[in-house]
Amino acid sequence: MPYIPHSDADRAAMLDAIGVKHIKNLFADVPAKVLYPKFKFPPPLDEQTLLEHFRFASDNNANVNDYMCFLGAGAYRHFIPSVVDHIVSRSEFYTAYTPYQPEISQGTLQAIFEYQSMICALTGMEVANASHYDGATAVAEAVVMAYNVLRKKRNKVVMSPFVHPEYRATTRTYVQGLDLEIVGDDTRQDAQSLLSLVDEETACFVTQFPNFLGELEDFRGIAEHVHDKGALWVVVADPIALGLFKAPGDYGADIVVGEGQPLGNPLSFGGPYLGFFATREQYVHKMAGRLVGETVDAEGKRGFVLTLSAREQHIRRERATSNICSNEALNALAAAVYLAALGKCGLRQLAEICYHKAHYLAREISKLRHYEVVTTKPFFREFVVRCPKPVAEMNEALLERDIIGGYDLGRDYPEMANHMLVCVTERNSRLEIDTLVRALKEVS
Amino acid sequence: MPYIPHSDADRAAMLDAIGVKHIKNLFADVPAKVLYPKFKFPPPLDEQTLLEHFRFASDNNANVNDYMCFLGAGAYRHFIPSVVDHIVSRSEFYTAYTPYQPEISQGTLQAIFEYQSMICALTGMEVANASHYDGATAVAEAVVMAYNVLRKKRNKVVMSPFVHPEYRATTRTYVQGLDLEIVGDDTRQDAQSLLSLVDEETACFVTQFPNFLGELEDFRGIAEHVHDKGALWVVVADPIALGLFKAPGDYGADIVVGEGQPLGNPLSFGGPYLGFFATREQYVHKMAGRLVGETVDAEGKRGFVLTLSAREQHIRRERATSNICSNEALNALAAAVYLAALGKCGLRQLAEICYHKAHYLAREISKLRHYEVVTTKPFFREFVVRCPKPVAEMNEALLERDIIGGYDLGRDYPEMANHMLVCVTERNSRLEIDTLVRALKEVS
Amino acid sequence: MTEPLIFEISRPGRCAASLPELDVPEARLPQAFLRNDLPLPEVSEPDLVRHYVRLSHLNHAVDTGFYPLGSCTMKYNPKINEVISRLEGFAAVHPYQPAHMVQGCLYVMYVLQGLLQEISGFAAISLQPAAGAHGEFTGMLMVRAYHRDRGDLGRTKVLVPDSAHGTNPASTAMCGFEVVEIRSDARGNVDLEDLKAHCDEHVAGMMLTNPNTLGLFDENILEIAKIVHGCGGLLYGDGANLNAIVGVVRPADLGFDIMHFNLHKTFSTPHGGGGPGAGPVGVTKALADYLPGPIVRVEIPDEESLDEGLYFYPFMPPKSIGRVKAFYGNFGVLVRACAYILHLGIEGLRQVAEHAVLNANYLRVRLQDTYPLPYKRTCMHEFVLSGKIPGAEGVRTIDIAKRLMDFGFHPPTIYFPLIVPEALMIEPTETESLETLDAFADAMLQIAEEARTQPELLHNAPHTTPLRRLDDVRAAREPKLRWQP
Amino acid sequence: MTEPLIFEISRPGRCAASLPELDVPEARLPQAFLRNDLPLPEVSEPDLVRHYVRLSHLNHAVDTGFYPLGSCTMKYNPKINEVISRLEGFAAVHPYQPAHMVQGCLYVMYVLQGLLQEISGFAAISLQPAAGAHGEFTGMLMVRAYHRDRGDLGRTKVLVPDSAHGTNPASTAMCGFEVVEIRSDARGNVDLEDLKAHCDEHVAGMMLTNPNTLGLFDENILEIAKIVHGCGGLLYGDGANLNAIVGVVRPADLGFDIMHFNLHKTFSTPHGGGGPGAGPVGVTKALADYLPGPIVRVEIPDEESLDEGLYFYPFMPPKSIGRVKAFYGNFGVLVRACAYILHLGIEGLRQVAEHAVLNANYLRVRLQDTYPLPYKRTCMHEFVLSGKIPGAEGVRTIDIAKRLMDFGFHPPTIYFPLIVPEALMIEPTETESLETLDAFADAMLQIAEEARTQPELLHNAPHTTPLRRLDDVRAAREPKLRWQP
Ligand SMILES: Cc1ncc(COP(=O)(O)O)c(C=O)c1O
Ligand SMILES: Cc1ncc(COP(=O)(O)O)c(C=O)c1O
Repeated sequence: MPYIPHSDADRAAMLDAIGVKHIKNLFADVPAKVLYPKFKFPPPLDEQTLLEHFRFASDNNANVNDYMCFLGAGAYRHFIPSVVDHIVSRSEFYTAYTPYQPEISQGTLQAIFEYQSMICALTGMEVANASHYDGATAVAEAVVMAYNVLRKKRNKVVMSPFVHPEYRATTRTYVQGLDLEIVGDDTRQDAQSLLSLVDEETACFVTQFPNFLGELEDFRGIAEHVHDKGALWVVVADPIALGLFKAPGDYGADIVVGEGQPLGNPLSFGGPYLGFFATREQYVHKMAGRLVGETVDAEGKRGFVLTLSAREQHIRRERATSNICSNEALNALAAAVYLAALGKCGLRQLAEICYHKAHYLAREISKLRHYEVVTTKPFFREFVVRCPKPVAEMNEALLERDIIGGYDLGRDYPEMANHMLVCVTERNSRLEIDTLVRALKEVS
Repeated sequence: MPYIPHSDADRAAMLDAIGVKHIKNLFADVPAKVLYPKFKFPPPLDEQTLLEHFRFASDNNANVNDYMCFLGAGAYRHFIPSVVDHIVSRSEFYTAYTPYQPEISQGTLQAIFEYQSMICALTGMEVANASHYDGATAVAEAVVMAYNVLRKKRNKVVMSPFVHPEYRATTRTYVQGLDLEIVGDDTRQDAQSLLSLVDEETACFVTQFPNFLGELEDFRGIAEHVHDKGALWVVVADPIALGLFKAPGDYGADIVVGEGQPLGNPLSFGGPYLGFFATREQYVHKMAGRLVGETVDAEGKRGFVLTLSAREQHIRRERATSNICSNEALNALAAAVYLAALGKCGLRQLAEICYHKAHYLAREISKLRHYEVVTTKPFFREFVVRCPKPVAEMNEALLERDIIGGYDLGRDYPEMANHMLVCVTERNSRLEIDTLVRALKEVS
Repeated sequence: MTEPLIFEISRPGRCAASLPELDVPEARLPQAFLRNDLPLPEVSEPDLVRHYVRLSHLNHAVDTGFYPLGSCTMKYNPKINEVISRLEGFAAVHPYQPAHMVQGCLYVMYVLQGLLQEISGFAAISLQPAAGAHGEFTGMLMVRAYHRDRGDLGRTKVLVPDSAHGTNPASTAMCGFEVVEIRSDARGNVDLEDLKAHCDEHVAGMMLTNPNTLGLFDENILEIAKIVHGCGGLLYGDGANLNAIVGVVRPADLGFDIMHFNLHKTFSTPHGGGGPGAGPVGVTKALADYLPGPIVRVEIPDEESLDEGLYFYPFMPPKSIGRVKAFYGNFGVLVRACAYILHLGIEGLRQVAEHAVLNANYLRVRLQDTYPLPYKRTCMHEFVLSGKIPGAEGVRTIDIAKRLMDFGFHPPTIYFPLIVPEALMIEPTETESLETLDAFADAMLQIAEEARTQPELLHNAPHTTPLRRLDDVRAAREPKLRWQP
Repeated sequence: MTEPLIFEISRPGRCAASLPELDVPEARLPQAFLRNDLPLPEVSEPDLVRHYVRLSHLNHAVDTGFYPLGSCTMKYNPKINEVISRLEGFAAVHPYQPAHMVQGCLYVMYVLQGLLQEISGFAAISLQPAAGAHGEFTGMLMVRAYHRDRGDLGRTKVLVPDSAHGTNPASTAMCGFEVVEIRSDARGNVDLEDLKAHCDEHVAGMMLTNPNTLGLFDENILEIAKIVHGCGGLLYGDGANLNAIVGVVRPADLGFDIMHFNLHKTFSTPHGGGGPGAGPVGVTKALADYLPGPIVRVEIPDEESLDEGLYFYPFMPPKSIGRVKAFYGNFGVLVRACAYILHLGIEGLRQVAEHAVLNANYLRVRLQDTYPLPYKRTCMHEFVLSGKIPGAEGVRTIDIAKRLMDFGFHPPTIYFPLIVPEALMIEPTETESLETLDAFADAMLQIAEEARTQPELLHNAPHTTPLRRLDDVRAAREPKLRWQP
């Protein structure tokens, strides 16, 4: 066992010091009848064989780098600059625990403080935590927070049907034990028309930007109406889009959450990702999750600590704002390095590239017979195409041409059978886009 | 340019401080007629495109991990424990220079000191440097060193024909400007019979262990005879074999050199590798390359420094023992981590696995019609098989079965046409070995 | 040794990324939506790398030194698992690719489900939860669903021992349950009388950690299960301490109905400075249908189509509480844990538990004469001392903790569990050598001596760290939670 | 902060590797050959990793701070090149695989040869040499071969300026030539009179670094070439300083016949604590046939078989001096350099040179009034000061160097070139920002002040490093070159 350093002599000396004969004697408190059961288990694998085993398994996946990929829908293939993995592979970062002891954890603490600052900058908010499990749970916890901010007195949540379907499902799971009802599933509504459902019973109004269909919904007047009714406005935002478009904070949002994966985190079959979460200062004590704050040390030097932990489970127990403990710190670090690497100009430029490429594809598809680009609102890097056949069928045909097609909206919206959500990023060259267009023509 | 931080304002301020208008003015000393020529050059590639470009190129190689590989001949496919790359990827190691300033280079210095110690342990010698460019140049420099030790008075080098052919070629290149003749090319000789060529004109006798054909030659009595004639004995050794077999130092060798690649360095199409070089204390002042020695700091704490540099080019200039400056330090670090990871028991166990697997294959091949295992001496992980067809032809047929066959000895030894040098390591499972045997049967 | 903020080294116009040229015609941008200002930092790649490399040097980590943080299982994280999880065939796979394109990922999940089942004795596993607390929440929602499904709507209370980790009551409350605290007895076990007194038809279940947070194996575990089951409740196991018993005893055999695993503890996936983790949940057969999905199932080909091999596919249990996060779970963490388990085998895992327990008891014996040990029993993988060193009344546990840093050690968990005053919770893990344990014990003994003779050394500690003791109060009183120009 | 030796943490029976089971029958071992004892360390994987991680923290490196080591071009090493060189399709390729299996590697080499040709203006390139000095040796052997091939056997002398790097005379001597030193003139150029005086029919050639090791561009370069060529000699260029002129001027246009490149300097492959590097050699057409091989050539398919694509193959020049190492060269270094060049393009490379020169001149101007600048000229990518600070006679350059460490900077190259007493050779490189240069200049100015007012601060420096000043003399006098139990 390469990970257990004990020699026979070590073991003997230690048992001797403890005063027992065998290691097994240390388990005397365990009921004898259940001790040392027989296990059915594969034999151990040495390191080389282990690697070969998983290499074989991974080769049984079709990885997106070997294809032309137009699939997004909440998990995005953006290029990850090499510096990101260089930093998160440093074992001072990845083999540390939550920075409870600040004197020997300034690396993690300062990096998180910077992350919080960047998320605030991106969302236009005043405080951000680090972090939630993913975008879905961040939305769910935002809803719970709104409910708590309003002292559990308001039992209605108006959530846009074009919030990511899995975020909506997760939120429904999260509120099972609470006295909360979620409304707003009618897909004929957009943000503006849903607003009418927001009333004095409403804890919060939840919209997504861009919405699940890729559209930029018109947010003007929402804050005013929601606040008029005494409710909070939660915006689920895509962080790359925020490089180009107005921050939800500018529109008056109260809580901004989202999936941070596009910021330097690999697709990795859906996880680990990270949920980002930002809000206004006035709600900080109702927030879930870790917060790092600036302070000074005994000599007056600037330093950083975990703070306001009276919100958290280890202090507040059943009265905590959330049960969250381990979160997605390393993914948040990746996001911070990514944001710092692209920076002010880079993120904007990237967002523009995605925008222009997506629109180029939309224009080309709109010229095809049998297909219709049904997205009419402004959109970012995704849009909806009505196809002549079921999307699953389309995608099998595209796959034969080394293309991973878009998301089948019929999965979540029955009235959208044959509708494909197509995603374009900076990873799709013009050649790839043109190839897709040609393939669509052939397949129709 | 992500690697140049200058803003326009920075540039302007700096030029102003310097007192010139344009950066171009700083090149006034360059003859105007050759300044700023027109270059024919491809346009720059952004990071993502660059990676895709090289990913495409690398996919145009058949990498050994996708095949059953029985090719060795001086570059060996051993498993590299994951810790090795973890350590050599730490940028405190790989972005440092030669440790000229010991107070801020103890990491590199101590690691090299440990490397030197491990090479001494492995070879049975008293001093080792760190490092030479590769096994070939280490042999060449050993020959030059022997010539220098004997005050350039002896002009003959007896080198076994079964020293690696490229090492022999490199040595011949190295001595072009010196008054040295290399003899011993007759392939009917073995180490013992070659000995008769060693006389009072001989500077050194060079043998390889295991030799290029994989055999363990009988080294008894060599040291006595060579030393009798006043010459030095140079042994080129495989470091994995030394995990199992007696150290050349035990036989009385004066200089032990070799290729360190098998110690944790990837095949990487032939480089960078490292030449290891060890000798007796009495010759230390004639040695080439970097040496790290133990000392103390101003407070008496143990520390390490580059030492005995009066041998080196930066001090001794044209009278230096060698011109070597940059060497293969990071590869030496990889070798040290590898040796420490396997350690005393692991290296022995590994060598035994290679030995048993190679002998298993040899036994199985020797049962085949049309093939003959011509190696009769004891051997380590390589042996020679006479095939029914030219080796190039054999290998093409094996390749169709996903097998990379052995080395074509006819390339270097005309009398060995149809002779294949087959290599087996711990990477070859029994299944692979049996597959090769079956394939040989089919191909014959 | 401090490092400026990334914002402070920012200069206009710098950028560390090189982006591809736009190779399509530009489209019109929707002006009304555009933002004017994006106050992100602007740095060059060399400066970026230096910044983070320097920051990394300010961290203590498992790879730099001993980290006996109780309840956290800070064991060595094998490097091979980092390599495996980064294989392109895992890292570059989209969760919405169809099942036939991701058989490798589904295979790994299926294998891991099976391994966790075998290790725990449970009938079914969901790999969805992203951390231990997430697993707790998932499990308690299942408790809720189970009772409701049976029409048993009056079960509103959940019993939680006073030694429990904070996530236990918090998770319970998030499910709408009322938390009822159960006392510990003088041996550190659940007080059976108190338990019985609270068990009635309103009890939905009990959350229990065993070994508990005192590092003690509850000797009455079978009895406890009987009592809880007897009143119709379910027994939830917080598996955070599985490292003590993995390969030695199966939690399901102890009477647990549900349990979460902390893959980032027992199965050595790195903690990442606070995550990501993974908190799969295992359940008995009776609860399997309530698990959150997707869960991976396999189709075994019939005789005729045997050469097509196995086919793995995601599956949503019929009465599932629903998904608790998007997609499949923290796959990158799952693959590391799966590799760890396959690497060690069950024999290796048993050795893990045995040596974790051996190390803890060795340290306990070396320290218990100097630091008060409130529960004088053989411990499991960790033990809890009190920092109330006799003869050093002015010294608090926080001082001992800070002083340990000067010796190069990460302090133990402090002030938890709450039932031990001035608690010092020490978990060495199995990957530490006897020499390291001895060096730590020597430091602890020296510190106890210093506490008596030079207490100011402790009050002013740490002395040798990048920063001296930090002012928590000020941070909370005048919160500065982001950089502002 | 010191770390025990790996041998000192060794304990019998430990092993950090897990090896595969033997899956074949055992063979008889040849007893007479077996060794009894193998005194290698025995450590567990956790301890191994900690050991090296801790050692790494004792290093200054480009990624931790400014490294203005003259003549070494310690620029930032892009991380993407590390990723590229580790692609399995490069890292796991055997040098003896047949050419058709390794077209990707040969393609990279072919492209790099072409890029270096275009950058330098030379007609042909060999990528074999493993470092700069290796390139010099290779080049000088070609000089030898060239003259011999023409029957010109009397050329035994090689001219080398007194400012030359030590490898120049050493490489020359290794080829059997006699080294003749040529003086520098008052402007730091080659003394043309001295040069002419030594140029005769015995001269095989001259080795010249331009910009030279003073950081000065030799203004008479065209004249020098004419003089050397005039007596029948060849002009060898030491390309170590190419970072000053890459993309600005082609060395072949300056009259060089041969030149080596230091890919680990100009083209930013990491120095690795002393290597590996790569020292490709470029030559004019007249010398191309003497290059060491293998060199990569391409076969362009004829009209009919166009779809088969290009075919790359290794080639040995007809009059080659032979191979200078095994296999192809330091391929892993070559691929990084190729990536760097393709990433930047020629425009980017020109900016590299321009900003390297800008940075050096800026620092020169900030320091030249405080530290003596022996050659008062615009410098190229580096410049040489003297440590003889007026008014601080007891202070030596070594003291200044050590004191710089306390400010977090790596010292410049010291005591080289030999023609400047107490030399301080400063090369900032283009990847450093104005802020970093200013911080360094401020430190240098403060140190000069300290040298005058508190010289003991310098004599005892460094103060804040992991170790204090080390005793070189003792190391050399009582050499301890390996660990012994
Ligand atoms: C006993 C116990 N339970 C639960 C948890 C929560 O686990 P996680 O941090 O993975 O959410 C912890 C974590 O420290 C713990 O120690
Ligand atoms: C001017 C000069 N020439 C030659 C060399 C030798 O190059 P290498 O170390 O690559 O052998 C150096 C290295 O520092 C140098 O600075």
